[in-house]
Amino acid sequence: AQSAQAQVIKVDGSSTVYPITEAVAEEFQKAKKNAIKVTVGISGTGGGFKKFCRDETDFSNASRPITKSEMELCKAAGVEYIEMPVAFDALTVVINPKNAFLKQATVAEMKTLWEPAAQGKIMKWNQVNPAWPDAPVKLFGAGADSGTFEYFTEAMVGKAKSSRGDYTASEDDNVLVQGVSRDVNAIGYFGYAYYAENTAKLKALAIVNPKTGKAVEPSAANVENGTYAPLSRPIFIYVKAKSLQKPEVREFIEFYMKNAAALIKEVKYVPLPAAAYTGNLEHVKKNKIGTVFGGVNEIGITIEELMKREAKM
Amino acid sequence: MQIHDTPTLKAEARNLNFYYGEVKALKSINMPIYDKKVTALIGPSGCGKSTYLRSFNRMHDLYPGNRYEGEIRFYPDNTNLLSPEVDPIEVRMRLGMVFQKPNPFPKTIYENVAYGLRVRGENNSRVLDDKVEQALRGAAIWDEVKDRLQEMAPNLSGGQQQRLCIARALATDPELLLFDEPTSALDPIATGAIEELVHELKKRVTILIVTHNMQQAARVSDYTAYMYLGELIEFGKTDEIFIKPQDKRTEDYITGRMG
Amino acid sequence: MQIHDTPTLKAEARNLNFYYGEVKALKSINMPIYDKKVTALIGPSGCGKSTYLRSFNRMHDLYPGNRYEGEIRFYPDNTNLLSPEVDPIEVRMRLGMVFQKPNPFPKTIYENVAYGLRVRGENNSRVLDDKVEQALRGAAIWDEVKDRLQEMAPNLSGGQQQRLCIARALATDPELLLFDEPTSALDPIATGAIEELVHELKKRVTILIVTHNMQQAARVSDYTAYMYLGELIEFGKTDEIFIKPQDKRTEDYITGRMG
Amino acid sequence: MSANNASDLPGVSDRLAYNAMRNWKERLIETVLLAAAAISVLTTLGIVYVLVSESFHFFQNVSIIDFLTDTQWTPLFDDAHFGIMVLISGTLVSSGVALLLAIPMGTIIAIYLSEFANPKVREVAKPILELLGGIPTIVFGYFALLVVTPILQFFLPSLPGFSLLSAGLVMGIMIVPYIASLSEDAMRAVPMSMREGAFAMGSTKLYTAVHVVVPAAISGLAASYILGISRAVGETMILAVAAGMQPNLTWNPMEPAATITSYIVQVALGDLPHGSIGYQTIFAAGLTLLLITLVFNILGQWLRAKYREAY
Amino acid sequence: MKPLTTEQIRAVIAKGKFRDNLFKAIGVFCLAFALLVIVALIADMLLKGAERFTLDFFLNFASRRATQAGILSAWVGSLLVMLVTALAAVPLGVAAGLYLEEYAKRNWITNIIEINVTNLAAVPSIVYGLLALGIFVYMFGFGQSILSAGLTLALLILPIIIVATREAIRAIPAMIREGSMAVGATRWQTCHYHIIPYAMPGILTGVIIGLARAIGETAPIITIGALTFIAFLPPVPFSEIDGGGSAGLFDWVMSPFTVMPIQIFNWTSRPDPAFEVNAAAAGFVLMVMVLSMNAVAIYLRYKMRKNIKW
Ligand SMILES: Nc1ncnc2c1ncn2[C@@H]1O[C@H](COP(=O)(O)OP(=O)(O)OP(=O)(O)O)[C@@H](O)[C@H]1O
Ligand SMILES: Nc1ncnc2c1ncn2[C@@H]1O[C@H](COP(=O)(O)OP(=O)(O)OP(=O)(O)O)[C@@H](O)[C@H]1O
Ligand SMILES: [Mg+2]
Ligand SMILES: [Mg+2]
Repeated sequence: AQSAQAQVIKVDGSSTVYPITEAVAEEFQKAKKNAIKVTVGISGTGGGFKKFCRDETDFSNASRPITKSEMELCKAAGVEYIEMPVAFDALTVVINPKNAFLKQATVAEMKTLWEPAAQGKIMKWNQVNPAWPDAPVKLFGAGADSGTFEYFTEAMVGKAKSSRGDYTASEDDNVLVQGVSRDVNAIGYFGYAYYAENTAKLKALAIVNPKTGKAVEPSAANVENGTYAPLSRPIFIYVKAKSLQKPEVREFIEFYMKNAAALIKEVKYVPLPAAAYTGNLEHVKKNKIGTVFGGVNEIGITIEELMKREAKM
Repeated sequence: MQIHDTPTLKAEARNLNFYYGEVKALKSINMPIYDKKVTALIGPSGCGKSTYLRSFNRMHDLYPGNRYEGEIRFYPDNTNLLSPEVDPIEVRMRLGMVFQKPNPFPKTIYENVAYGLRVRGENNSRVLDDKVEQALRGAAIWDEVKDRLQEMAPNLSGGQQQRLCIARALATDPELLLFDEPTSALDPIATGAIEELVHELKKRVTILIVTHNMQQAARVSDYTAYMYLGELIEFGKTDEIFIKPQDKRTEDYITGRMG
Repeated sequence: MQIHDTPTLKAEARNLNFYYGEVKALKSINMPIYDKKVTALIGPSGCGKSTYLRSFNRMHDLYPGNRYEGEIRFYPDNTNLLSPEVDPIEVRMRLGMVFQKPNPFPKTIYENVAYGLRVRGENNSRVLDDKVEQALRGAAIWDEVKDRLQEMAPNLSGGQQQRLCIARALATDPELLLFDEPTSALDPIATGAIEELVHELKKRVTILIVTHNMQQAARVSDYTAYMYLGELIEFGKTDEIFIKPQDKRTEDYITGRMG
Repeated sequence: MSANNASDLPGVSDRLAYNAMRNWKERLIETVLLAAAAISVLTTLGIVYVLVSESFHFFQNVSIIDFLTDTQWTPLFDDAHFGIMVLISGTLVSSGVALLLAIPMGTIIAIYLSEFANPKVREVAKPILELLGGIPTIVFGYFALLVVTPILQFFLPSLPGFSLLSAGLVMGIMIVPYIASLSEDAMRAVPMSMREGAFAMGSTKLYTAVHVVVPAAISGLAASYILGISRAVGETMILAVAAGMQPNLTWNPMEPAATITSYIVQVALGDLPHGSIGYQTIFAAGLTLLLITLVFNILGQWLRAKYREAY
Repeated sequence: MKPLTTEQIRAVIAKGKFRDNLFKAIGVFCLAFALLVIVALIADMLLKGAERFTLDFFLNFASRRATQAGILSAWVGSLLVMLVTALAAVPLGVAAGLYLEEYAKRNWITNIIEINVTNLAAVPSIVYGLLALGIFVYMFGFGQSILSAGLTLALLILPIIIVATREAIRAIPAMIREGSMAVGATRWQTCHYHIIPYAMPGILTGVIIGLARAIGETAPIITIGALTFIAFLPPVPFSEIDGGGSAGLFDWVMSPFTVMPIQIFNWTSRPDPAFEVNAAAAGFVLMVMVLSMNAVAIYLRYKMRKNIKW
């Protein structure tokens, strides 16, 4: 049985990062003529780290940096890891394409709409902004268990996990796509990829960048140039240091970093600049263990900032 | 009252054939059933006694593939029970049947007896109470159950259940009662009670009874019919049939069995 | 050979009590069973005939809550069939039983008869063939089924099924055969065949037979036991019991039922 | 047992004594079978152990009173509330809707198939109906969302896009075959003699079915209902997709709401760190669900015992 | 009450018949409605997925490109998981049912087992997932393998099989049992020669209902963490392994896997709507799998039943 398992590279974790790793895995196996097997699971970032820190997987997909408690778990089990940002996800606020009055929204407006105090009170559009019509608001959003929810609330409401509860939540973003596309008064948020694949059914709402005061629509270009803020967030993979001793894991990580940019575009995420991927490989070579986030998530990091930080490690 | 030797007809099978699909189970049966008399049907197993009995209340209509030919005339109205224009439900409302194995409904004793009346749309509890008591008395079981009418019928002993089934059949004042080996599952004492009852009942209704037991036939019936392989071999007054059967086959059957 | 009037004992109930949980169904039964004789058990329903019969082959052990007291001595080895040290399976291997309702297994005729031998580990087909034929002949059904041994047993007629069950019991050469109303589900002709058979069998085995039918008891048995409410009221030679019963209750029962 | 005056007699003859070899084999087989039966007990113990041990940590942080009386369920929010009633209401309402559809419809179909339909129709319809049980529930979920909801909205314009009503109705459809198939088995097991007795009294088919066959089969019907209820209470994917997942304390089926199961599957797939309070809620919720089904079951057992006694 | 006149009787009958017919109409409607839903669901999947029904769809692994994605690992996985489930659940369930009906003495142990089994039948499937995660995946260290999934589903359907077995055994008349014991058979011989063979048709019904449920079950398998991209098959016994050596007879049971409902679930939650086509096609294939399982069982049941009557 040992020999049969030896060649399997195990990846698990976030459903957000899944499409990227899956695409890489697919191409990698093709390139290796299936001599090396890769499995990519979806257990959520938390579930992924749990397995990762139990020494069960080689890679963990994460839509947020590792938390303090997870760092301790890994430490206790003697699992060391290298953190690698692989792409940007642009959380996208979407509305129904028939919605004529919404052109843009500010963070303050979003806060009014989504903060806990709004629950049961802010039920009409004109309660948020008098310029908007006297029509009911229909809210759709990510499940409270997801990294998307955590990030969105922190970026918009100002405090992680601080949200009204009376909205339709779903782990399955297609459900949200269905919901928003069928209701003129709907507004919702989820990862960019779901918007990008459904542009016929949805409209992306431009969000006013609090630093520049300009309304910016989510797009690959706007994420890359850092203007789509604060809803851009980096996503990561973590590789176990010990696994790097296995040649096939090294091969996989090299393949990942070399092909990431092209594949990430294909699955509708925003790739990092090329330097980021070479930097990641550099870290692997130098075995730079640990995280640059110190166990806390941060909002509104641009690619530049991120790269600076990673370089300092 | 009838003069003893010329009884009136209650029913009459005329050239009755019956088919279970391809199998011809009754062959040209012609037989009278006299009013307020007990007629016993005897014959070896599989000769068609049950089949014949169940033709009267169109029980065979419940199963697909069964077919009647000929007539069963029913008097005094002289209708053919088997005619397609005759509604089997209407026929069954005028006839009562008691089966070999007691089959009380999973209801209370009271509801079992009231069942037929409810089917007829009777819901007045005064009327029901009366009729139920009357029927239970008629079936000689009133004393045993009068204090437990709300108990479930399947909890009664076998003999009691059978008498309950008789009460159920009596409650709707049927004109003709069909008994298919009503005592074969019972012990001699319960059997005795039911034979007694048949004797009582014939003052009021006509009875057709299937039995394997020669003594029983001899004891309870006025007329006896001997069937063999789907045919009616011999029909006559019970005394005559048992004393001097006309047909060799009847004689063999009766004597061979009388011990 | 035995001298006719001093038969040897095959078994003997001594102070036998039996309880279904709290219900005492047999009360201090003391009764001999004579070797190579037919003993009939008669009595009204519920008097404990089946219960008594089923004590011999420890059938009651199959159900929880049943309890024996007293002994059933079995000869010639003179052991108590009810002793806890006695293996009920060994007991059943030496006794045969035929039930009220024929209960052939849903297997072929051959396999039904061979079953008892297979259970004993016999798998040699030559031996099985021989034994099966012998048993079927013994049960007077060989001629009817010899060409269709591979047919399913439940397709036989009721009387044939019952004879098959007898063959099944005979195949293992039991020392004592228990019959629990073997003919009550059968028509008179099949009943006659089985009575004949009992007569034949007693040349070789001891038979204990429960029956509701007085005529049958009178016809087939050498000894008769009359039970009433769990007690053995009277035991004696059949002629004597039927002609001059000692006990009033026996007399009432017999005369009341004879016709 | 007897051994009264056995002393003067020889002991048990060899021919009747226990056969050691055979006895040993029988014991062994019995033990093996008992072990198989014990697996079910172990399973329950396992379930209880897993749920209770995790819930134990949970209840160290959340008081049981809050858990039972709070009217909000926001365990993953910054302002965390742990009012399980919210999820229970969603679970009960959606199950209620499902059962209000499934029990009458399943029973009617069962009566129709067993008492009215031509045997050929029955032989064909039953296996097809049983197919419904094999359709992955995710497919039903999208069916509820994309087909049933719009149809319902046509009649009830105020119905939101996600609601307990449409999820419950589809769940009901999914449960119909269980109830229909098992009830039909139970009704067909009612001996023909019972029906003959009723028909011989001149009753019609429907009257016979309702007044004789159904009472006679009541224990089987009850079993099928219990199974249906448990499936409804335990159903996950349909609700996760079509019911809206709003932690909403409501008894109105026209509203969206979350249920215990949909909550569990959501969290099991999410990004929460394991061992956090948020993650442990799923065990507390699972335990609640287990207790709910236990209550239904004991109730059902009791009802069945009560009815069965009658025969 | 006077005897009813013919007219009155006819009126009563007419009313009864009207109700009969009304009920018949309602019954036909309900049945037709339920059948219509199934047929519509299946037809919908068939039509939506029609363009994917090529050989490639069955022979390709999952892919990020909808048109190239296939269900090879999923259907193989489903079959293997069902094999494990059946191999575990059927003997266990039949043995447990046999014990409870034929061996158990009425005491508190059997009472506990009895209550247990009925309760287990009602435990929601997701709770089994939580159990399996703790017990099979971690405590026994089976990981996210075919073995874990198969055993999880086996536990899930065990109560169904036990209940079906018990019902089937109960339908065997006591006189068959007595007949066997009376010639000197032991309990086990009675079970072996009679009870098990005669209960088999009923047991099969339970097995089929159980397996049909298991094959479509998603939640518990997701909970054990098997929502996974897998682009390879479990090792065939004794096949060569790329790293050298050959696979053992049972290596496949420890292999990672995916199953049809997981694949469908995965596809329905993809951003790219083209995957809906795949999901529909896979849904249809799953239906065909369930249907053929049913067909086999119905045939077997029919064949066995023909020979059993009493
Ligand atoms: N449903 C049926 N389908 C086909 N043949 C049948 C059916 N019922 C009975 N028969 C056949 O019709 C014949 C007459 O059967 P019937 O039941 O009337 O006999 P019977 O005289 O009542 O016998 P018994 O004394 O055993 O009750 C028999 O040969 C029997 O095999
Ligand atoms: N399993 C049982 N549990 C409790 N009581 C029982 C059981 N079986 C029989 N009895 C009771 O024991 C008594 C004797 O029953 P048994 O069956 O031996 O009577 P029987 O003489 O064979 O009657 P029948 O002629 O009706 O067969 C009856 O009162 C009966 O109610
Ligand atoms: Mg008959
Ligand atoms: Mg008896």
